Amino acid sequence: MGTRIEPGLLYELKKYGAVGVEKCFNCGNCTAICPLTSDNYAFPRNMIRMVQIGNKEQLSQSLDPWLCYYCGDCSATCPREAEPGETMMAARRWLTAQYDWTGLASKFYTSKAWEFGSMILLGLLVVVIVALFSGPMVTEQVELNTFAPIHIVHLADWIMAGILLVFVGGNILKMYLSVMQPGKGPSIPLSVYIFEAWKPIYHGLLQKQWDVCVEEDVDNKELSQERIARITHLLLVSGYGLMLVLIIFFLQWFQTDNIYPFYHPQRWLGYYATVVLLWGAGYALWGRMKKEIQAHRFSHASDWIFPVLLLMVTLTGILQHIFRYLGMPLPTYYTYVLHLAFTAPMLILEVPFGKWAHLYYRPLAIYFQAVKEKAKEYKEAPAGALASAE
Amino acid sequence: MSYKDLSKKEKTQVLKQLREEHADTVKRTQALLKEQNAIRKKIRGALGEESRTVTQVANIVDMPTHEVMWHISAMRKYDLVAEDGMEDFVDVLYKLVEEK
Amino acid sequence: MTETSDLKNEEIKIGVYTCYCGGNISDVVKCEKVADALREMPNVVVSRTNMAMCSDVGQSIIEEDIKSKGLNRVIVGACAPSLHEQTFRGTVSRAGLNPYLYHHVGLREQNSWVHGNNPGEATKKAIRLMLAGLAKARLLKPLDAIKLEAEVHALVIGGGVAGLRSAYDIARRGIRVTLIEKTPFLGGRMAQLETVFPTNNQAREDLHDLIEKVTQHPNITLYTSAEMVGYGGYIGNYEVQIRQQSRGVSGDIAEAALAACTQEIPDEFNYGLTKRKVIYRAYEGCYPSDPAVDWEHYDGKPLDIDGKEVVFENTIKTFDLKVGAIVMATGFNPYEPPKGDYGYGELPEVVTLPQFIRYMGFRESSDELTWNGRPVRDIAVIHCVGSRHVAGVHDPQPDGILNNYCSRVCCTAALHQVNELREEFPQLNVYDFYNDIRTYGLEHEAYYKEASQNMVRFLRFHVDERPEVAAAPAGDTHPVLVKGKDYLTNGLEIEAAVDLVILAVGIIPNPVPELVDLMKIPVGDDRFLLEVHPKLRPVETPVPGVVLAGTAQSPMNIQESCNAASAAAAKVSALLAKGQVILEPFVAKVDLEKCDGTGKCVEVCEYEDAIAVKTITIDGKEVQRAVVTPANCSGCGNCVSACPNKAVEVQGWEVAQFEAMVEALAMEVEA
Amino acid sequence: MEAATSTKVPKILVIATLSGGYAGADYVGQQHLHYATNTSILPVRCPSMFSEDFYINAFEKGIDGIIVMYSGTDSPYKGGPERTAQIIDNTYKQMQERGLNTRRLRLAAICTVCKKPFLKQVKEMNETLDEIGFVQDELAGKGDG
Amino acid sequence: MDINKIKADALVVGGGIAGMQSALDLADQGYQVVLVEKDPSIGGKMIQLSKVFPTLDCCSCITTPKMSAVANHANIQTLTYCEVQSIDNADGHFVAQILKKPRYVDEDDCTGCRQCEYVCPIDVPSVFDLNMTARRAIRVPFSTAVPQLAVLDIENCILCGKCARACPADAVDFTQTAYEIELEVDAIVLATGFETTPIDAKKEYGAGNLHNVIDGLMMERLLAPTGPYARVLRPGDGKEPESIAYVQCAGSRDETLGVEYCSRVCCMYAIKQAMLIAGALPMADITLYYMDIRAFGKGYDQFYQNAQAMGIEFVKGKVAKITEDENQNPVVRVELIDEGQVVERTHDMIVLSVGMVPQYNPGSVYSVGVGEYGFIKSPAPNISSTETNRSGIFATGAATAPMDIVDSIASASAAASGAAAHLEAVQGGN
Repeated sequence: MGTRIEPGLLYELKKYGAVGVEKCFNCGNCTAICPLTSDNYAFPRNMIRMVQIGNKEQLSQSLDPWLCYYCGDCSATCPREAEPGETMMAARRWLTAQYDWTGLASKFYTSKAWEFGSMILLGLLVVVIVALFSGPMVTEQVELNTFAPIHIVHLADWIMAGILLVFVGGNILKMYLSVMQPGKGPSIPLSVYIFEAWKPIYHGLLQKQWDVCVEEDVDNKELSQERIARITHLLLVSGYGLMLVLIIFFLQWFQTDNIYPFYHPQRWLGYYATVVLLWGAGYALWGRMKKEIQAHRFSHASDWIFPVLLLMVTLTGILQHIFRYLGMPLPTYYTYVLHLAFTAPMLILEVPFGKWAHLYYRPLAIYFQAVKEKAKEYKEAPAGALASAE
Repeated sequence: MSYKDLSKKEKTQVLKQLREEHADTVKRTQALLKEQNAIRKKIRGALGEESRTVTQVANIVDMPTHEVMWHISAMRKYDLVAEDGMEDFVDVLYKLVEEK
Repeated sequence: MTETSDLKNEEIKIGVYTCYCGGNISDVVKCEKVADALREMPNVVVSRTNMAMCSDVGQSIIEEDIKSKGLNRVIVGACAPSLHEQTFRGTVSRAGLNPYLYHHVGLREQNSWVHGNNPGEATKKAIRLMLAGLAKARLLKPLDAIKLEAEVHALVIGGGVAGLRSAYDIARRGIRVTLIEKTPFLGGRMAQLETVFPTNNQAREDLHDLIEKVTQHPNITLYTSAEMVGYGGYIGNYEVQIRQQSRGVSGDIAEAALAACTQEIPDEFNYGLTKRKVIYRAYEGCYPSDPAVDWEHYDGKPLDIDGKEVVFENTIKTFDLKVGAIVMATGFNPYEPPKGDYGYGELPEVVTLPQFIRYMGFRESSDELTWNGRPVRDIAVIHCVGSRHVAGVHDPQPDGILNNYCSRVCCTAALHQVNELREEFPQLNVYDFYNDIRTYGLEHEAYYKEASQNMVRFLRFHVDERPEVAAAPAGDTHPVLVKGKDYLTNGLEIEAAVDLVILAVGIIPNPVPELVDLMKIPVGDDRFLLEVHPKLRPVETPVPGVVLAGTAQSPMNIQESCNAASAAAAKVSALLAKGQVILEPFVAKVDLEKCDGTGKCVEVCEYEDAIAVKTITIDGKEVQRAVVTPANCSGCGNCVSACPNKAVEVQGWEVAQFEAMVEALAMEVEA
Repeated sequence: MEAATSTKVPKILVIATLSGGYAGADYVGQQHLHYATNTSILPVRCPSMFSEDFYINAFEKGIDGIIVMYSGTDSPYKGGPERTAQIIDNTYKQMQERGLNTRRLRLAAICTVCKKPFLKQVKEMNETLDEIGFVQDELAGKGDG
Repeated sequence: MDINKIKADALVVGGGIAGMQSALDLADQGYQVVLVEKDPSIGGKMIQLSKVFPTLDCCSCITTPKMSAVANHANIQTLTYCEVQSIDNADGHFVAQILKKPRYVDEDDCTGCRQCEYVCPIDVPSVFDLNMTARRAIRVPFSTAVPQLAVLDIENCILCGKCARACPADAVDFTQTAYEIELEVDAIVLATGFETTPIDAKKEYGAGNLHNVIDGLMMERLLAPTGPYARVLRPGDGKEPESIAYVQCAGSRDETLGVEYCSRVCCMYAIKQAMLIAGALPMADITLYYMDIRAFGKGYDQFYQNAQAMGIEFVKGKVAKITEDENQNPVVRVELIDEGQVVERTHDMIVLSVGMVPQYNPGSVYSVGVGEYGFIKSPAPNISSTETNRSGIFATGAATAPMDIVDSIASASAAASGAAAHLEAVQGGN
């Protein structure tokens, strides 16, 4: 029996921001122009086709949207302006919603009210919590740790981290289940998973796949834009990583009323992370406003929320830092509260369900893809040959 | 009065005047002619000894093959070179045509 | 006559030209060898070759040779005589030579193109054919074309858009036109359409503008319910017979008759989806607006009109017309799939596109699309039904012919319809099964794109794996399943569950066997009427003065039909505007010295007053001799073989010339 | 000259009507189909102009086979096809009298797009001639006898 | 400045196949026609072609007789190397100012012997051969040119005077200047034709820098018996190609190029060329990469089926990118849609099936309406496709939309029909 065409998926994907996917006339230009297309996977047309004929099952198993880096060549050269790149982005959002066991992601992507509302609510909740649990505001001098005692903040941090872990862990588990389909098909030995485990870390940290998108021709303006995007992503990853480590593990050291000397590494690490995040947020926002490169021509609400949150988190952090150094107690406290009010939605909502999620889904997708390919090799190669190769 | 009815002196005069009117063109085309003659001389030299393919000529005269192709096709058109069989079944050999 | 006798004494000087035909001939035949062989022959003064003899350069060479070398015969070996014999007759004529001292030898269609597999023999054959040509050329005589008064009057057969357009254009040039339409109403197939691409105008509005112009033009006489039943004569002077059936009802009782009529038959205007009365109007606003009786189906029973019993009588009128030219605008029929093909005729949910267009035309508008009382949510469209058939995959039609051609209009028409549907019913899902989407025109691709934007799902089948239409198993959400492999998804087996299947059927010519038979118009492999050459004489048939307009010739959309119709009008105007036609002088000629008036020739001649034995005076003596009336002679040559004295010849086609040619062909040649 | 005759090919003459067989032969050409090169086609308005002796003469000149491709019922000439058929019939009789194999002469109705019938006719005539040999031999044989 | 005045019934602008057919159809009806052509010879794009689909007739066998008929027709006056500068409405007539460009060759004296061409020292790229070979500054445009007259291109001339000295007819005339001709007519037919989409328009296809990537018109020249190399060779290095690929829709149906429409002829000309190459190079592999094969006309689909039967490979998939390997062999990257696989395939030569764009913007001179893509638009495209929004001005052929020769000829005759009816109306019978 044939696969029945389900017309609804196309409409659904459009809700997730797939502009133009219906215009595709399946010429295959996008797939052939894509520098990442290989013998093992060919996108984006494959994705588009899943959407057009409504093959939900196959779409939900697909890793392709994560493997796309949106260099924009597909959309820029599409003869029908069907924006294949945007379909990949929409599929990413759709998959994020599929992996999400809470159902929140789907609400976020398809309803602006839900998305903005929940962010604002959570922000307000933080303000309320701070108002309920904060210490006295010392006005003579800046005493942030009196206003927000470090052990409470740290505890809150850990709670947040816990929630985050539950969310993210759940998502990853669901991703694993839908992508790898354990129990169905030939089983993949654990050794393969272990053998390929370096890949997500390597790619996650170094964003190596970007290099495939960046072509040799440096004279070309648009291609050098890809290089900028690649560097930005690399920097951002280092920025997030640094900040995360500082906040989760070294908050005591990081959030302190002591003013360290200028050359102190605490300040340098903080400044580095701040600058990098500011650049990343600014790059995304500025780019999306100017719409000069292909990847920035269309922006879904979630594309805005992520850099805006990031920008606000960073800006409030900087302001708070400045006020503290200037010795202005009240502005320091208020900006601190604001900072928390932006940080909490960022961590609890944006990271697991928002656009941020691709930072962990992508390396995982590379991982799962590698595992699949390896498993296929195992299956295809004669047993002896592989053993001797190892 | 058309050109053929003019005296030799007048004809020279008309040409001179035209050359002045089209000074830029003449300057450009004369430079082009000079370059073209130099290239043709080299190509003729390369074809002087034996019949050669475009690629062989290009190696000798140190020019891109497509440019040599253009010149040889032009020379073929005006009966200055002619085809002289094939090499390896895919590459046309050209030879010089004796000047009449 | 003096010219002829002059030539008898003159030395025969022949110019022989062998054309490369831009490679068409020279790729196979060694033209230089042919020229060399001919050069050696007696009477040949010059033998040349050229890349294209028919070009201005080539023709100039001949003219120059005639003038400078005193040639008095010319032969050219080139493409088929039907293509360029006239061209070269013009050439020699410009150089002052009688055009009939030219002979054309076909070296392409009957040599290089059929012997590409044997170049050596092809060259030999070319020499043989040229030698035969040379043999004929030696015996050519100068002839004078026959000039005849032409009837400045054209007959247009067919009252669809092409016929109307053609009639209007001819009439505007001051030529009288008679337009005959077989049915009681004008408009043809175009009247059955609703909105049309690429303007999205209402078809009947555009059509009625044209009908109004035609019916009001003083040069046009219109007969509906009329057919051509007799045909004779020749270009400029055709004698045709028209048979017209009566409308049956008229003026004051028309509406009452229409109201009183109860006998119903399937309505062909709606392709049988509805019924109509046997006294009927084709559609609201049709022309003529009077109803007509459908004599074929009318049962002859009296109707009660205003208390009177009325029986309608078909008084058939037959009359003769003299016309100078005839335009064939006999149109097309939509292809009707055989019962069971794609479920057609078996599943009530399967319709053809023309049927569906009619359905959309007559259905009462509502917010929901329904079919057979069921709401329609999902529709499948299948392309190339009846078109692009491939041997081994599709069965030939009942007449043994395979519909291997593309019907040209169905892709855009189907997508146009789908777009309209989606605009009216945005909740509809449409699945489009195609092989190639052929939205070829400037504004047609936009319909394809619009269909995509309208969320139409395109599914591509391979021509040898056609989709299958079947009733869905009980309990399914939809009544019909369309299944097939989708080659946009790597050949994935897919199925679409639908409420309605629309078959984008192709175009087949409206069969006119009686006319083809009468007029001897050739019909192509695809059943469409055949033009002489698609580029050189695209609307002309080999029958002089008979031209083609519109879909009688090939599938066309409205724009293309109208262009072809106007082109046909241009040919008719060029032919008749001068009021005179020039006929070839290929008619019988009697050698009065040989003739002794046996009358055998008259016995075999079937043309009235073409040849007769008359009493004439020769050298003061009254004798019985056969006399030809050139205007009535067809030049068939029946009389030639019948004459015991060999006193009759067909000018330009003399037996002696053939004998010389046969002799040449029988010789062995070297090459 | 045994060698010469063995390489010799029989010659086929096709008399084809402009409105039928000749146009059909052009159509075969347009389709780039192949047939034997020993076939030469002469256009004629209607073969009814040829009397019986035309065909006999042609055989005597060395034509081995003749196919008359007329237009049959499609002929634009009234009475032409009937007369042609009658003449061909008469010719058969004369051929028999002269000891000529009547299979050397064929009458076939070929239309403007009859590509298959055209090719079939040419092919069959070639097969016939392969079987019955050259007309010269036949005429010579008769003469000897 | 000379002022010539001509009075005629109709002006036909453009001497390509459509213009010629319109002129012939008008002239055959007894009207006096002036045909204006901007180039030194009539013939248009069609005369550049090799053979034509679906009959595979040699193209000059169709074109050159028409050119000759135009040149020899008693009712047609042909003005080559002329451009219409302006059109005025005067008393219901049109008055056209026509600029006659100087040929620098006396039209009455020149015999077209080409001796001037042979002595001319300077070679410049031949536009007629798509720059694949050279022409001289003075030359007869091509072997079948009508009129068969030399023309001197002053922009590329070094003014050495050699041609004048070589001319046996003393026809070279350096004193010629441009002059205007005033033409009064009652009807105008615009047959201004098309251009092909530029070969360098798409950077993914090498932006015109890959020497063994050519366009359809270049292949026409290579296949033409009078072509630049007299055989099919790679322009990049003169080698005979063994594997040739066609990239369809290389200038049509592509919104990134601003050409959304289908150019209508490219499928058929590619199939035709493929068949001709199969004849010229029997060992060559020929592949066509296409999106949809649009063989829609009479006999076209049968032609396509024949090509498939001949072994020409048809591959569904739009070529995304063309690069070059170290041997100047072009490499295509394409998704094979039927299999869903992306492949890179190396060919010896690639032909871009470029599309059709308008040649000329008629707005400023003729004030006729054009559509979105610059083609002349009829107010009633279905019923009267050759009319324009100006009474008495008609448009035909590829000036109105991309179309093939068959459709152009029908359209040309239709325009003639319209123009004749207009003349009949304004002149009240002739």
